[in-house]
Amino acid sequence: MATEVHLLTHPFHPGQYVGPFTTAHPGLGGVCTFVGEVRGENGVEALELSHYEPLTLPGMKALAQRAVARFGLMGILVVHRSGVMLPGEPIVCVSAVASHRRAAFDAVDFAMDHLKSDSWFWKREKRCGTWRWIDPRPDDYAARDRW
Amino acid sequence: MATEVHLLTHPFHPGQYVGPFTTAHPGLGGVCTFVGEVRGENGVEALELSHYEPLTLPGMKALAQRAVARFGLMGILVVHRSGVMLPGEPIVCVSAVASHRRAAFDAVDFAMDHLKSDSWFWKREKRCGTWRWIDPRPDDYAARDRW
Amino acid sequence: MARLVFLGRLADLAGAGERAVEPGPLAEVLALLPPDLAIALLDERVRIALNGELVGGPESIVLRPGDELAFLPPVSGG
Amino acid sequence: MARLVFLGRLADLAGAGERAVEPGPLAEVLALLPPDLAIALLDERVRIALNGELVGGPESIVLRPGDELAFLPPVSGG
Repeated sequence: MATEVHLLTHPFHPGQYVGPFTTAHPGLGGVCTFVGEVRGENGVEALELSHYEPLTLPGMKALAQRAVARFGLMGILVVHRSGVMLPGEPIVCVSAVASHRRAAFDAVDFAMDHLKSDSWFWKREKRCGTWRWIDPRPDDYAARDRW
Repeated sequence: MATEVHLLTHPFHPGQYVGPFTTAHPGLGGVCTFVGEVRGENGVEALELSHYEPLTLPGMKALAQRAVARFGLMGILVVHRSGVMLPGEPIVCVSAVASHRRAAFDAVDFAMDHLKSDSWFWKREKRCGTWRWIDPRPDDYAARDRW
Repeated sequence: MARLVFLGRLADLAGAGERAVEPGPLAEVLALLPPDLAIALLDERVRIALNGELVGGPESIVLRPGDELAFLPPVSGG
Repeated sequence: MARLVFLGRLADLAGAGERAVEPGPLAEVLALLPPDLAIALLDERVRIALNGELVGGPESIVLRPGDELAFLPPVSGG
């Protein structure tokens, strides 16, 4: 299986996905994995991600396939949370397997940049009991435009 | 603990090190992990890494500390095998935890480049029952000199 | 009936994540909404998806029974 | 006695990973080794570590009893 995409509404352990994903690709040279977690800094009590199902999943699958084609991957795994998350909970896990390190590294970097700028996720943070929407940051677009 | 370095002579599962390492750093923003495995391509039956203990471990610890300082990491994990390995076995696992993705990514990339070019590991491959030493590749030095 | 779906802060403004509306030309549908909501929905940075497919602009849309029209404000950085 | 340690393919050439030698100036120690091994050990790409510390060159080394002198050829790429 070249691409594996999961949208989850419950907490997950990255290793439970990365382990079997890696095992499913014998002969690989390298695996690069990035896991992003909810930061608890600045008094953030919770983070909520909402999304529009009819766009999110097809968009993530298309991004995964683009990464495989562009970097010649053996496979890519994308796991993304939605719903309410607490500090320390993983939000996103991207893992790429390839024959060589550079391809695996660049693919994860590429996928993370595009997930952040192109994905249909809306975020809000809870601080002091109050929810507040998070606006786009210009540097997300700059990161995407590197590619 | 900011740096964690292990030199192993037996097979290991990266998740058994990355999981507890990640858990030990609450408040992190991102974890980047690279795992390199023995490739079975071109008829390679086994790979042997030998090293000179009095230099290897201090060298890897110093590299880990340089990476923490240079990229402002919360921590870095380096696990490296020596001895005889079969295709599919992990050789190296580097994992960096940081507040932000870019630092975690760059630190793993940096550590991998320097592990490959600066570490005191000698490799030989077994093909068709015959062991053959592997010479340095010029592009390893080029990769290190990026930094 | 057709459905309007509001994402992100548009859901706060609309008071709900979605709203059932009478089918018809979008201009007529929006005219029946609270003016501040209609104005927010027509912001040029708000993308529109009709039955799960992104479409260009709101000008030519005519809602038919069963249609789902989603309003997607700029997504959050992170 | 002192010890010479041979890494990588130098171990193949030496026929063993290490060798016990009489202490003394390194030039005298090497003179007692097989000439092809001595020449390989003095290759300018071979680094030298005395008791676990890298040292500059072989010229001034005098082995004392208990010393360990390691010869480190270029390490392998990946």
